[in-house]
Amino acid sequence: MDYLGFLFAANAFVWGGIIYYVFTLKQRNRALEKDLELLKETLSREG
Amino acid sequence: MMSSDAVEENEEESSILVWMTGLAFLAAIIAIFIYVPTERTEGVVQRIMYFHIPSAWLSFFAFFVVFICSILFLWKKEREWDIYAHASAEIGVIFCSLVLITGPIWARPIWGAWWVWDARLTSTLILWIIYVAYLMLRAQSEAGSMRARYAAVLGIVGFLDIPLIHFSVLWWRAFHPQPKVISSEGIGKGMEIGMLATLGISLCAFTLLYFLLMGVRVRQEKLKDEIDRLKRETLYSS
Amino acid sequence: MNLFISQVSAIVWKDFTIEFKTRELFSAMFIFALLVILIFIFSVNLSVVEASEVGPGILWVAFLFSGTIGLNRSFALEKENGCLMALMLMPADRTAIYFGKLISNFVFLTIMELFILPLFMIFFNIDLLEHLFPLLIVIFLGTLGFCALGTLLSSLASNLKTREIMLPILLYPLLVPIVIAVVRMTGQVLAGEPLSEMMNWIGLTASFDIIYIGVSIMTIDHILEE
Amino acid sequence: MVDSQTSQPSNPVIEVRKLRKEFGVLKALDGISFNLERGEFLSVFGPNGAGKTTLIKILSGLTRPSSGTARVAGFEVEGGHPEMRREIGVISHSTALYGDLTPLENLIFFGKMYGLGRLKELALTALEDVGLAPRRHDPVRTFSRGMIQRLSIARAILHDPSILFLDEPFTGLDIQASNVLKENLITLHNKKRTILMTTHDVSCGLEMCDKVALQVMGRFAFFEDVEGINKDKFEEMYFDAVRDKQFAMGIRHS
Repeated sequence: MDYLGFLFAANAFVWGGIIYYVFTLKQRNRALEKDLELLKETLSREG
Repeated sequence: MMSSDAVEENEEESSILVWMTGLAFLAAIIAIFIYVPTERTEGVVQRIMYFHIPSAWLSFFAFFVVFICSILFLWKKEREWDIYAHASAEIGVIFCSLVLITGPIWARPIWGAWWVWDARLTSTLILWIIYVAYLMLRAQSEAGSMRARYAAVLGIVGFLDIPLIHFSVLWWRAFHPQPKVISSEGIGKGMEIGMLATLGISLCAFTLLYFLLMGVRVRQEKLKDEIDRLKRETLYSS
Repeated sequence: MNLFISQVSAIVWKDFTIEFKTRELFSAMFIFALLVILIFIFSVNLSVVEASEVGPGILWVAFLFSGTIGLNRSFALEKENGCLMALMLMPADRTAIYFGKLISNFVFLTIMELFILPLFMIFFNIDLLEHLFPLLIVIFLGTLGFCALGTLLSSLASNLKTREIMLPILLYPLLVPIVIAVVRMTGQVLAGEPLSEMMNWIGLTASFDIIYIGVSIMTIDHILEE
Repeated sequence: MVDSQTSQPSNPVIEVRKLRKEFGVLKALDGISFNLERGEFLSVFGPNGAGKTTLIKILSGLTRPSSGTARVAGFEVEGGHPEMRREIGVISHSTALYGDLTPLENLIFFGKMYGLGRLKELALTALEDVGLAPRRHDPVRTFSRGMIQRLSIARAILHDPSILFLDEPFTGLDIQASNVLKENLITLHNKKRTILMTTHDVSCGLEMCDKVALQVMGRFAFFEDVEGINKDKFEEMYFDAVRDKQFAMGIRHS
């Protein structure tokens, strides 16, 4: 029972890793959507 | 290109997938931390295995997908397969990293050392390097058919190396057997039914997560393509 | 078929003619291999460690490192003035280009290895002559595997901006099976074991050679495409 | 080498139908169609990035088209049939010569790759033709740019191709070298070789050719016989195309 620290560390890495990856995906998605909005705006202004 | 209907349908599908993945992970967490009994010899640390093994399975599966998509790409030359291979390699490397991190954390209390040059560990490490190199190759070259072709060749070459690496590392170590080492097969043998069920749930949850992440990643790449296309068309054709 | 062979030999002839004129590659590879061996000797205390235990590993590390120099040079030469494109315009199967480069890489590396072996014998006080024949078979199999995969990957890396960095990064992890196998076999051969004792390693190395020559034949078309 | 004209299965020699080359978002060619009869000389003008090089790469079998077909000398270019490659010679701005070898060795090597016989004589005559015979034993890297380009022409026509592709051959040449190239081209044209050349140089390109094309954004904006083309008007049109392109690039990068 004295190895709880290891269990905790492993969990932290797994969840931290997955959440971080999902977070970066979200970030990238947001940047792309922003880009798209901007593009559409320019398009409608020109067209 | 995707029509708006297809996008909506995709979103509906993916929201179902999100819920399923979430529920599966909830079930897995309950099973791992509450339901499953603590293993007698290894103690509480053994619970790491319920993440470790699914992550390993997931990364191998992801690399296999890279292999298949690489072959399909070279055959059909469709950008679609290139996107799948790229997304799968990225996810595979993420989970392979998790395997390499959780492994030593488990090994330290059980084997008494962070790292042992055991066959399985060694081959996982080499695998990780191969696919990191794959992603580096992609990052090094500019978007286009060259990048896709080179990556596909590496995806094929890398996967074919796995059995060779496996045997070479296995025989390499067989000459200096380490009495302390318990291969992960050894753990599986004496498993109770409850442990097996927990592992099963966890495997399901991770597999669902893979498909969820793939979906997101692939859609992202396609969106990027779409934006680039729009940029080109609007800015060049005036 | 006749044309195929004459094309392969034309490429080999061309590589050798250039090498005889410049002598750039061979001397660089040889000196580099020698340096690698020296540095390892300085980093390992030979009075504590048995020379025959570390020797095979050091020998192969030297071979692989200097072989990488050769590989890098091999396709850089073709890229220099756009020669590779001219080769691709020839009425030649792309595999002829691959085999031509494979053979010249292989022969360069083998000659370099044969020059290193006597020095290795002297530095490490290991008697190679006793086991020369099995040793040559091991060297042949290992060098062939290294060149089979190395030629494929150097043709690929030659189009990248950072080809000198990327080639080893792509190549070395994939070479792990062959490195382990040849080092093990060399050690066993030098300890006097017959080749029949290590059939599993020979099988592994041979399958590596066959798999990667096969994969190269199938994929070289996709790499040598503009 | 057999006379390549007799083995010609059909006219036209170059037949391009709706040729496209794209990958993901990159669109190099956007539906090009044209025919070229035997012995015709086509000059393709166009700003940088119009896809001229891609066109030549596809026609010479170096790159696969995404869709559409192209037949060169009666062979489908996709897959790069060896017999087709025998019929074509390519001259681009890269010299494709080994600097450490002598001109003679270079020509012999490339001749061997084509499976030519009586190589030494052939190579010597070729060197005579471009006036490099006296220096046949010096390494190529000691040559001047003009000499290298002349040697590169000799290499490209060593196997007596019936079709020639030239990708901006005049870039970086001095007057003397470009005169030699021009003379060579005129001779080849008189010998009824089919020639496709991309260039920036309007006067030089219009002077020699039979047909003119203007390629913009992966399309042929213009494809006509050279007769009846007013040089000044064409020049104006060409510069407009270049300016539009630069304008678009400016927006993209700002």
